[in-house]
Amino acid sequence: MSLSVSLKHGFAGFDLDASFEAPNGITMLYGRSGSGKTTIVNALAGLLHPDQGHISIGSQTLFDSKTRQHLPASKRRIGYIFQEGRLFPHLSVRQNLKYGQWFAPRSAPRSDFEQIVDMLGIAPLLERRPTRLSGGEKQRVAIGRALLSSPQMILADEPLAALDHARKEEIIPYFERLRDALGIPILYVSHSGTEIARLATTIVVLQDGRVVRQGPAGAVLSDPDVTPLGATAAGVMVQGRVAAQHPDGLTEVQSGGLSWLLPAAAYPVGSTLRLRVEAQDVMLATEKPRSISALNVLPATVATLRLGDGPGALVQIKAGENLLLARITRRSVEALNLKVGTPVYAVLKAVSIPRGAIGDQHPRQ
Amino acid sequence: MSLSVSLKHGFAGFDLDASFEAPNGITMLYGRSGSGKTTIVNALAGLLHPDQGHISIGSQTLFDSKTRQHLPASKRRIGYIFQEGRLFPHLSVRQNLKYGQWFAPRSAPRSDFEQIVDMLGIAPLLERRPTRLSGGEKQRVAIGRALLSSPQMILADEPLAALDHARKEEIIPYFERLRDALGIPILYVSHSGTEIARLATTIVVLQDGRVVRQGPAGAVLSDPDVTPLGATAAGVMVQGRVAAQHPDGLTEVQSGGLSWLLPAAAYPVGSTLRLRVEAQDVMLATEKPRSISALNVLPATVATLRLGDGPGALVQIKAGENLLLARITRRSVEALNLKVGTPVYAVLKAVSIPRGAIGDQHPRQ
Amino acid sequence: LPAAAGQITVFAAASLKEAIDEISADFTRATGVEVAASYAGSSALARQIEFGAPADVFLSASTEWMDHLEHNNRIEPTTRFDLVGNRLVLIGPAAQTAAFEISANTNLLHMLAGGRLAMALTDAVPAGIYGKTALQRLGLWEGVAPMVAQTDNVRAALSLVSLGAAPLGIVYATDAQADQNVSLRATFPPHTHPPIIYPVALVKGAKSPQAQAFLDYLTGDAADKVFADLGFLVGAE
Amino acid sequence: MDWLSPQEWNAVALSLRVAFWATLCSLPFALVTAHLLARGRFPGKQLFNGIVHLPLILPPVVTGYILLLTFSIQAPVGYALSQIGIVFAFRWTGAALAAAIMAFPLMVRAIRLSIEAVDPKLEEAAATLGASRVWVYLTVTLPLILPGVLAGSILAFAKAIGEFGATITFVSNIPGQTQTLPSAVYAFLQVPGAEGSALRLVVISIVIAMSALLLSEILSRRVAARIGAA
Amino acid sequence: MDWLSPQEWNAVALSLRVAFWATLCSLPFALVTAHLLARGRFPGKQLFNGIVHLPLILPPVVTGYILLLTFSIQAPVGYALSQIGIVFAFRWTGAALAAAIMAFPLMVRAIRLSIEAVDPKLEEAAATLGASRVWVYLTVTLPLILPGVLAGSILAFAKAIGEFGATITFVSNIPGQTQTLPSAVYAFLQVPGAEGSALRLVVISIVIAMSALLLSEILSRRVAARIGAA
Ligand SMILES: Nc1ncnc2c1ncn2[C@@H]1O[C@H](COP(=O)(O)OP(=O)(O)OP(=O)(O)O)[C@@H](O)[C@H]1O
Ligand SMILES: Nc1ncnc2c1ncn2[C@@H]1O[C@H](COP(=O)(O)OP(=O)(O)OP(=O)(O)O)[C@@H](O)[C@H]1O
Ligand code: MOO
Ligand SMILES: [Mg+2]
Ligand SMILES: [Mg+2]
Repeated sequence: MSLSVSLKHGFAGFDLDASFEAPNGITMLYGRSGSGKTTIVNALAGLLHPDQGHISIGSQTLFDSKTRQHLPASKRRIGYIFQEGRLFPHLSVRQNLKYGQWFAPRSAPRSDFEQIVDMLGIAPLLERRPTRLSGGEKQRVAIGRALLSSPQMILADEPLAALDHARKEEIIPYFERLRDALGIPILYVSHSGTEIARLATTIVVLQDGRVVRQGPAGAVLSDPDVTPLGATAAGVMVQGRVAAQHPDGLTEVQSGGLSWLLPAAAYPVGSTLRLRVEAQDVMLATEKPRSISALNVLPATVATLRLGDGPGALVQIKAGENLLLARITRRSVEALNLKVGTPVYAVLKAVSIPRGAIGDQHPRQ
Repeated sequence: MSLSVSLKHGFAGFDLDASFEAPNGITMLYGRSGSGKTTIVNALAGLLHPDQGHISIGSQTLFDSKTRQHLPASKRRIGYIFQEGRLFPHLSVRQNLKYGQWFAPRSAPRSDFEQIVDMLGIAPLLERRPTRLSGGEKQRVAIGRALLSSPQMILADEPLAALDHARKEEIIPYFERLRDALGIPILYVSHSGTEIARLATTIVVLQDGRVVRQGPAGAVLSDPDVTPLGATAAGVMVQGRVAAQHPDGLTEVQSGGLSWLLPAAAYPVGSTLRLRVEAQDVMLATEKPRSISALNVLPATVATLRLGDGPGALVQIKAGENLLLARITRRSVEALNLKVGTPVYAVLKAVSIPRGAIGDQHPRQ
Repeated sequence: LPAAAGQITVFAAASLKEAIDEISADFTRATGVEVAASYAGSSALARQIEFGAPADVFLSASTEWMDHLEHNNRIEPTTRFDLVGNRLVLIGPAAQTAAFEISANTNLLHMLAGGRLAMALTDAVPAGIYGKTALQRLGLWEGVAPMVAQTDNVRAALSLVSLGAAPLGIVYATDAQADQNVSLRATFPPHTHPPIIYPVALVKGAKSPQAQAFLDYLTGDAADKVFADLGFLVGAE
Repeated sequence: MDWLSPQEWNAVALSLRVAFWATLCSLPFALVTAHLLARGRFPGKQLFNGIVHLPLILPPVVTGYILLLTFSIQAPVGYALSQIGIVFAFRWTGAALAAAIMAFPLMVRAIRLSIEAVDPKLEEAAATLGASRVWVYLTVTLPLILPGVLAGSILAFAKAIGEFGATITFVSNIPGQTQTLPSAVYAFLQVPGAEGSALRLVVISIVIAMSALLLSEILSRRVAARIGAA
Repeated sequence: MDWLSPQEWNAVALSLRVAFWATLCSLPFALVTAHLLARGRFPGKQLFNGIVHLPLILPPVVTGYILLLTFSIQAPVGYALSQIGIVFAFRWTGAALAAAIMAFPLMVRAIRLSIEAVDPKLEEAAATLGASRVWVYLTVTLPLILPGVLAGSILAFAKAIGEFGATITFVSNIPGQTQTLPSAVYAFLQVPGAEGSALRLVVISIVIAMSALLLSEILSRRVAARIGAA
């Protein structure tokens, strides 16, 4: 199911005029504060009646100003994670979480209450009132409430902004699974490079109420010139298995036929990991570097080369069975004379794979 | 002036028992969601009456359970940036901003209204009511309101969480200046590695209501084992001047007697920049690497060496006149036989200095 | 208090409003002295006088409250006299059969046909007390008591009949005469109830020198005519 | 307690019954009215608002008189209602109607203020979770305005206990059927020297109404605690 | 308008004056009382709450009688006040006092509900910005409860325009001095056949009170728009 959006709306001093397509998967809405993200999300949710435009999901029209259609919010079956929580103060955390289930159609697939509560770490809070929660706790309950309502579309407005790094790392994989497993569109507003890079299927960049760039995540992220996030957000996920724990605190991981070294003391030998390797942490060398602090020097070949409009380039390399991305400068591409098929060494510091980017392959079931 | 805090407070199911010192500069309160950060901040502000303890700033006691002292919030002259905005709905943005000034003592140094409004980018919003602002706009007004109240202590509870990357980069330098210029303690709650690394003078790490680590930022950040933020947050700021703009989109910057290459097209030749160089982006080599994609290979010498308890080490090197930090593994320290005084090459990718980390040295005056 | 030389303040039972309004107007025309009349229930007025109300003259609808004030030394006893009298009547809707003689044999229940007998409060408001006494003396009270609808003043009892909400009511003759929507069914013989008398007196410490003149004027022919026209019994003294 | 005559006991019991039913039966209407006034947009809203407030503005006797004009069996409305078995005239139900109408504006005002204090963002959130307007009302709005509804109801109850002018004008004072406490008090006040008897009944009224107030305070504090306010 | 006699004009003017001053003078007391009831914690709070509500519970005649007992020159309180030049008995000021006392619980309730709806987090924010309790109240609480204060005041004004029982009992019904509109209506209602005259005055009451209501609606909508509610 694909979401199709075309909207015009005016506030005093602000004009929204945005059209985009959000296919299955996670569509990231990115843009500066005040660029119109929440306004779009509200229109999708049916909370804002836009001046003009059309919104449809699959073959179902949610809004059309020409035919004067406007499906009420309650009929849209959306899981909206609000920018400001909006928990029901008169209900306990448990009742807040279950609220959407009361109204979900019987036939809708139920999410597993225990699992979501567990993932969000809110099990000890279930009987509390929202007023007695910390900021991040509130936000986690709000996420749970939306996810548990059996939605056919998820709208997430900066869902993780209030959360700590570790908690984010626990929740992001859940969104990854939602993205990969469920066939529902997820519209996700975020300012965080990590979230965008890890989660985005599609990216829509807003500026002053207008879409200035949209497209598949890979294409948008590899363009260093388009947004501030371009430079920091490209990367790949790699799966591996802990092969050994060295006495100096380093962990040896086997992945795609190659050995990696990184700090991951908490994982026992034999356990499965996934690692995020950010494109900008990968250097390429055509000669094996020596006497260098980087512990991971992996033999590879250039698979694809994508030159940006600016000074940057995104090089896809095959290292063992893994495809990695490296963000380097065009100048280096020329200096090293990189072509598809050129043998190279990927140079990667052990500490570049921070602990946070490591998770069980199936975090919890 | 130094802030001295020692508190005990119990909520059902949560016990706070924390003592720390916050000297001048920015003290970062770091901890997972629900670890007690907001509770501490509220106690400092005088909004929560702790069960037990003592709070003083300089020689002034704000709270003491033994002597039953409890200075009311209004007398504490704090600029509190709340986790949830708390703007006055009945006042315009301008009136919200000026609110604190009505009550500030005449003698207090006034912040410059225009300058702060400008920095926060809220000039076009001054006549609006808060209900008509976007999430990030509200947060910016809340920051402005606190800063403009001529406080003798600033409490900032995740002030930048709702803001986009670019906006953060505009506001962080302001906090840097506050830290460096004003002699007032700033208590700052954040989950963001960047903010912690750039702003922290002191770091206090909370876990389940207890202080598990506190100390000067350098010491805490260089310890890779202590927190998830350790791995990603160390780094230094470097000042430079744009020397040339190359046709392939790269910018040449002179800093500390050395040439750097990075993408910074927007800055004209001659302008002053500051660059953030993260410790984990710096590789060290004892032999000059060749045929490598990293464009910045800077000759340096090891200045100090700090080995962590875990697999990591933080190496301070002098490259030209700049002091840089490099996070590498202990294994590499041994393999390269690094000692104080060892000549090394700092290897740094051009793209590792993302545009966001570049700012005018004096952003705006 | 602006009890100016040219003004008299009269406290009068509400049921005397029409008469006193007219007589006061005549008095003002004749003497140039303004009359401010405060109309309310006799009980309320008597209490106010007891508590120092700036009244010059009190016209009560019951001897009891005048007695009460006299007992408390709030009126000039020597100036007290009975101004007018009234009769108690049984009324029904307009355009009904002619009046009849009420007696012990009257079948009020039959006449009510399930409806209510409207009266003022039978233990509190004078018209109701008189009516209850009359019915008791006629031996009709026991039978009709459950059907009595009591109102806070006699005027409301009149309204109930006037509006058709009650088929019968007991009110003063003056009320019956003034309302075209009701007809007189019977007049209670005077011996069935204590005399219905409106006493009047000067209030102790009356400030207005013209108050006595007004009192005198009330007994004059002009006033008598007004009272008589409205159905009061004049010269009952 | 032998210091009250059986007739006075009747008056107490009747006042309680009248006030209880007056409050209970007007509650749904008050909720709808408050909702229309707080949120509705329709032509004639101001007029409607005015009419709702009339019983407050008019002297009670006038209200009673208007009720009499409308609901006596002679009147078309009263007649029509009597055909379906609803009779107000000279019944305790009429006393309840009078009390309800006199108390109605107070109840509506209280509820309306609380509706206006409900954050529409919470109702929107409920809508996105699939709740239709009715369900949003039942599961979000209503629980949130509960303290206001309680306050309004108790206010109405207290007013109903004290209502006199409209009641006696509309349904008279029939011992055991329409003689409420205030009518009895009034009667005593008409008799010189009976202030003592009046006082006894006044004290009873006060005790009843105060108990109701106390109850409402306790209830609404409990509700507020649940909602987490202040 | 010659369809009103000078005496009736007097009654209209007096009612307006009485209602205006009753509302204005009770406002500060109502604010303090509402604040104490909403936020205060002190022994005897429930009793205080009950006393504030008494005028609502008691038949108005009783309230008037109590006022008479308290504020007549014969009574100690009334005498003491008269020594410092304040006289209520049988003056229009007394009518205003009676109206104020009858309307007081309504005003307090409305204000109290709005105080309870104010988010204490905003008041805390003001305190951190240096505002003392008084300033917090003046710059945050008061503006936020303004719609409630307005609603309560207009309610009180309307009630004051319609108040009858306590007024006529306390200060009598002296034309030009204490005869308000409802008292005049009452007097007409005692005269058979004078319903027409009564009706005219009733209509005037309604017009006055409705105008006040309309004004309050407009004002509070404007205030609400400023606050940004709904
Ligand atoms: N009013 C309250 N009543 C009971 N428990 C509370 C209350 N406020 C906070 N808590 C609990 O106290 C703990 C600390 O809360 P606090 O708000 O200080 O957390 P925090 O560190 O600021 O978290 P976050 O990053 O999520 O904002 C949490 O477990 C929270 O559930
Ligand atoms: N109710 C409103 N009335 C007037 N202007 C509004 C209203 N709501 C939002 N705006 C304006 O519309 C613009 C877009 O707002 P929106 O909330 O969509 O921004 P956003 O992209 O979500 O920003 P943020 O990242 O700060 O949450 C902003 O300039 C904002 O000031
Ligand atoms: O409204 Mo009143 O003044 O109770 O009878
Ligand atoms: Mg937003
Ligand atoms: Mg917090």
